[in-house]
Amino acid sequence: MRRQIPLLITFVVGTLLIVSVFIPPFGELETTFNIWFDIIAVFAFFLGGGNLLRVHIDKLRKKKRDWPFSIVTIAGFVVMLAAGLFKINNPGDIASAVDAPGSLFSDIFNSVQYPLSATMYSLLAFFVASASYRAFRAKNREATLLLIAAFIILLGRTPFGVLVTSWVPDSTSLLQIPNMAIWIMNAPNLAGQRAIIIGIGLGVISMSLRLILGLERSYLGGEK
Amino acid sequence: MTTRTKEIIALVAVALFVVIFYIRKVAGRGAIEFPTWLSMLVILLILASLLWILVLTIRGRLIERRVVFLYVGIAVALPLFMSLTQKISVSPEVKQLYDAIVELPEGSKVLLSFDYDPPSAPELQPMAESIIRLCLQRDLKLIIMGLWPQGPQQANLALEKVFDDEDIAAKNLQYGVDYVNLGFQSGNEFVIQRMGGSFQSMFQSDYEGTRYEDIPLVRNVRNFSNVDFSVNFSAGFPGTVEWVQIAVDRFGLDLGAGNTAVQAPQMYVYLNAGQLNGLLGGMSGAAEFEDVADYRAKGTKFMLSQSFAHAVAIAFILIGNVAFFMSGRKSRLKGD
Amino acid sequence: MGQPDTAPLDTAVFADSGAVTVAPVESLLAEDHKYDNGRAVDLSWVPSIDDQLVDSKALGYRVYRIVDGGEADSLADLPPFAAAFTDGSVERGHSYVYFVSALSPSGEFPSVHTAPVKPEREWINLSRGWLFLIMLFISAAVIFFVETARRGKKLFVRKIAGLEAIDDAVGRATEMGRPVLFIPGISDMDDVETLAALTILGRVSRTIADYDSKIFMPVSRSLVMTAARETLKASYQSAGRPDAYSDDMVNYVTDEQFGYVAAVDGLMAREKPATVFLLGAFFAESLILAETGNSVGAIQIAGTARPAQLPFFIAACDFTLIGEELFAASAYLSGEPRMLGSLKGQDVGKALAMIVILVGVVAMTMSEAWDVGVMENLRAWLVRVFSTS
Amino acid sequence: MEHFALWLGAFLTLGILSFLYKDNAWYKLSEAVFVGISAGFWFATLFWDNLVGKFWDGKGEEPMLWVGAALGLLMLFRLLPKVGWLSRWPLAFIVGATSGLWLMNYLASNIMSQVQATILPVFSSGFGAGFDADLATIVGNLVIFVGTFTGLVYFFFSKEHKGVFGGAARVGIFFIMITFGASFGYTVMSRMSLLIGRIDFLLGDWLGMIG
Repeated sequence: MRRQIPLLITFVVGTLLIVSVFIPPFGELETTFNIWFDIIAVFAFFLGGGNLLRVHIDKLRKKKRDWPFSIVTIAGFVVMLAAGLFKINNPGDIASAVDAPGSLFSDIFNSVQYPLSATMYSLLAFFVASASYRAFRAKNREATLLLIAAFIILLGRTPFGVLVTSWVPDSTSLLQIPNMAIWIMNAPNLAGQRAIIIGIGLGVISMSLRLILGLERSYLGGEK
Repeated sequence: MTTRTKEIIALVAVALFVVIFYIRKVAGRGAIEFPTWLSMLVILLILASLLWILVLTIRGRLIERRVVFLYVGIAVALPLFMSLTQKISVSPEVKQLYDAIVELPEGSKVLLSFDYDPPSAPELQPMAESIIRLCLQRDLKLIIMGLWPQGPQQANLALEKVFDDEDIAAKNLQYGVDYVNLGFQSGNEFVIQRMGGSFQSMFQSDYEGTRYEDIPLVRNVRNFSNVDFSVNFSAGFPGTVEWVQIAVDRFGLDLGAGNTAVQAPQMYVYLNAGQLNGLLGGMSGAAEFEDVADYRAKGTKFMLSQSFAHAVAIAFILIGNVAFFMSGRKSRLKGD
Repeated sequence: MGQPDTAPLDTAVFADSGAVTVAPVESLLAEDHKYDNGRAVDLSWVPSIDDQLVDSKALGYRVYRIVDGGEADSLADLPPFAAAFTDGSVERGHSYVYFVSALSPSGEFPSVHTAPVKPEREWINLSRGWLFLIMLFISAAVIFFVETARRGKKLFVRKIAGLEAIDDAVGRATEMGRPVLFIPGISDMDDVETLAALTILGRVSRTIADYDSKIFMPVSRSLVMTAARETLKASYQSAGRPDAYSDDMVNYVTDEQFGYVAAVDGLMAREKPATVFLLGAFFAESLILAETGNSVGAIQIAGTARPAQLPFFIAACDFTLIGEELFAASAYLSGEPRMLGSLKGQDVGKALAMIVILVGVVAMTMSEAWDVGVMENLRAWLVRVFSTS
Repeated sequence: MEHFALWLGAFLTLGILSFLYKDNAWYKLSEAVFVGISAGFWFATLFWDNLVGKFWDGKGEEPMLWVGAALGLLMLFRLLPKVGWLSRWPLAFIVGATSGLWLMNYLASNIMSQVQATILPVFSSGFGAGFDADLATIVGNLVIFVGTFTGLVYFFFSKEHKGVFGGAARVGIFFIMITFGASFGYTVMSRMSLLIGRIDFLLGDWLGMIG
C-alpha cells in the first residue's frame, strides 16, 4: 500500500493534466495544481531550512573544519529571516510588500546579497577566457566546426567584424562577417536547435510516460 | 620570498590603491580619462603581452589559469578609461523590435515583463531603459510586471533613470495613468497562463498596494487581448520561452524580447517562426537599439570595454589553437 | 529608414480641416468562442470604407460592450484595418452585446449593436483533435514497445558514450578514496530536467553503493533534497547496504542561484571530488561549476537540455549528454528491457517528425516552385494538423 | 549608511573575486554570508508570496487550496519516523503534475511547432509562380531542412551509427556543433558584460575613477 498509493497519485494527476488540455472545463486544473506546488514548496522549506541550520549547528558543536564560518551563516540566515518575516523597518505596516524600499530586508538585499550574486555571476568572464585558452581546440572535425561558428558569431556581433570585411561589395554582402553571423544564427544554428529541441520534446514525453505509468519510481524511496 | 609574504605584499598594495583612490574621490576629484597616446600605449602593451603568451604556449607551456584571469581583468578594466568611438551596425531583429514599437498608435498599452535580477542588469538594464524611454517618448502606456522577484525593482530603477531626462520629465507622466508597476508574482509560467484569463486574478494590487480596479490604466485591462504589444526582458527561466509558449501560442500576444546574450541564440527559433516580433541580444543588442533609437546611453558606453574583452577571448582561442597545431596535434599540452 | 513612420493615430492634422466623418463598420458579428470554458466571445466586422491606406480618415476602432443590458463600457482600442477582436473577459451566465466605433479625429462613429451573445462552455476541445491524435500516437508507440519488451523481445539500443563511462567514473572515485559529487541542476521539482536528474541518480547511486564510494549532494531546493534522499535511500536498500545510507549525503544549501554556486565551488575546492555529475537544469552557472570541477582534476559527466549551456559542458567536461540523451539516460542505465522499449517509442516519434518534415518540404517546394495544386493542399493540411493554437 | 553599504558591497565583491586566486578565508567568509542571507531571503519571499499570498489570502474563495496545504503538511511528516512515508504523497503529486504538464507543453511547443516551422520550400523555379525569394533564403531553407533532418537522425537510439545512416548522423552532429559554436560565440559577449558591470561598480561607484 505504501507504494501503491503514491503511484496511483502520480498516475491520476499526470493523466488528468494531459486530458485537461482537451477538456475546456478542466483547463484551470493546471493553475490549481501549480498553486498547490507553490504551497508544498514552502512547507518543504521548513525541512530545507531546518537542515541548513542543523548542519551548521552540528559543525559548530563538533568544532569541525571551518566552524567559525558556520556562525556567520547561521547569523545571516536568522537575521534575514527575521527581517523578512517580521517586516522589520518596512514603511507602512505588515501589509506592505516584504521587499518594500526602505525595509531592512531590501537594504540587506541591496548591500549584501546583490553584490555577492553579481560578482559570483561575473566570475564567468574569467572562466570563459580560461576555457577558451585551454579547451576550445580544433581537435577534430566537429570541434573545428564549433570553433569556426563561434568565431564568426563572435566577430559578427562586434565592431571588429564590421571593420574586417567592410570592403566586401554589397552585391556579395553575405560574405560580410556580420551578415554571415546572422545567416549562421538563422540557418545552421536554427537547424541544430530544432533537432535538439524536437529530440528533447520526445525525451520528455517518453520520460513523463515512464513516470506516470510507474515504470520509473526511484524517487518514491525504498519499501521501509 | 615565501608565497605567504608575496600574498601579504599584494594585499597591502591593493589596500593602498583603494585608500589612495577613495581619498581622491572624497576630495571631490572626478573621473579619470586617458589621453589618446596613453590609450594607444595601453592597447600596444595588451597586444604585446598576448604575443608573449603565444610564444610561451607554443613552447609547450600552458600559462597558469590565474595569469589568464589577471589578464582578463586588466583587459576589461582599462578600456573603461579610454574614450574612442566606434561604428555600430544594426541587426534586423533589433530594427524589427524598434519598428514594432514606433508603429503603435499613441496611447497603446505595452506590457513590460521584467524577468531578471540584478546580476543580469549590466546587459538588460540598458535595454529596459531605452525601451521605456522610447515608449514614453511616443506616449505609449506602460504596464510593468515581473516573473522574477527582483524584476519590478529593476523596472523602478529604469523608470527613475528615464525620468531624469528632461523631455520625459516635461511630459509630467502620472503613475497609474501613464504607467503602472504591478510588481512580482510567483508561479513562473503559470502566472502567464492565468493572466490569459485575467490579469487581476494574478495582480490583486500593484507594487505600492493600490487595488487593481482602482488603477485607471489597467481598470479595463482584462487580459492579453487588451494589450497591444509586449516586451519581455529575460535572463533565463521563467522568461521568453514561457512567454512564447503560453502568451503567444495560446493567447496570441504580440511579443518582442530583450535577452541576455547567452539566451538569445535559442530565440531565433521563435523569431523565425514568427512567434517573436523583434529581439535584442546582450549588450550589443542594447547598443544597437540605442543607435536605432538615436539615444546613446550606457549600452554604448560599455561597448569599447566589451570589444576588448571579446578580442581577448578570441585571442585566447587563437593562441590555444595555434600552439596546438605548431606543437604537433598529437602531443597534448599539459598544464592546469 | 532614419525617422520612424508616423503612426496613424498621431495624425492630428485632420483636426484643422473641420469635422471628419467616417462610415461605421459593417457586418459586425459576435459569436461565442468555440471550445473554451465559456470565457471568450469572438467579434468580426468589415472595416469602415473610409479606412484607407492613403489619406485615411479612420484612426482606428474602439470596441464597446454592454453586459446584461447595462452601461456600455469601452473594451479596447484597435489600430486601422483591424477586423476582429476576441473578448477574453466574459463569464458564463451573462449576456453580452457589442458595438464597434470607427474613430476619426473629430469623434466616434458607432456601428449597430450585435445580437446578445451568451458565452457557452464546451466539454471537448475539438480544435485540438490533431494534437490529441499525435499525443496518442507517440504515447501508444512508447507503450507498445514497453509492452513488446516486457514480453521478452530483444530490442537494440545503440551505445551512448557518456553513459558507458559512468561505471568507470564511479570506480575511479573509489580507487582514489575521494567522493563523488552529484549536482541535480538548480531547478525545483516542477522542472522535467530535475526529474530526469533524479531518475539518473537512482541508477548512479546503485553503482556508488555497490562500489562503496562516498557521495555528497548539495542541492538548491528543499523539495529536491527530500526527493533525492528518498532516491538514495532506495538505491542503498536495493544494493543491500541500507546502513551505509545517511541523510547527510544530501544537504540543502540555498535557493539562490549564485549563493548555491558559491557554496558548491567552495566544496569542490575543499573536498576535491574525484567524480562530478552535473545533470539537470543548468543556467549561467554551468561553466563556473564545470571549470572549478576541472581545476580540481575531477572526471566530469554533464548533461542538460539547455542548448545554451551545452557548449560549456562540452568544453570543460569529459562526457556530455546532449538534450534528449539526458532524458533517455535512466532508461538506458537501468538496462531493463521495458525501459529500453520506451526509447524505441521515442524513435517512432522522431521518425514521425522526420517523415512529416520530408513530406512537407517536398509538398511545399513543389507547390511553390511549380504550382502543383495537390501539393499545395497537402502542405496546407500538414500545417493545419501541426498547428498548436 | 550609504558609505557603509558601498564598502560592504566592495568588501564582499573582492572576497568572491579572491576565489580566482585560490580558496581562502576571505572567500569562505563571503560564501558563508551569501548562503545564510540568501537562504533567509528566499524563505521570507516564499513565505509571504506563496503561503500568505496564495494560500492564506485565497483560501476563502478557493477552498481547494486546503488540499495544497494538506499536501504541504504531509511533507512535514518526514520529521516523524512512524508516518514519514506519508511525505511521499506530495512528492508523488508533484512528479505526476510535472510529468503531465510538461508532456503536453513539450509536445505542442517543442515538437509540433518546430516540425511545422520546418516545412519550407527548398527550391524556386525562379520564373513566375509568384515565388521571388532570393537565393540566400532558398539555401537557408535547404540548410534548415537538412540540418534538422540529420540532427534527428543523430538522436536515433535504435540504430547503430553505421553506413548511410551513420553518415547522416555525422552530418547531424556537424549541425549540432555549429549550434553550440553559435551559442558559445554569443555567450562570451554576455559573460564579459557582467564583469564590466562589476568593474564599473568597483572603479566607478566605489572609487570614483570612472564616470
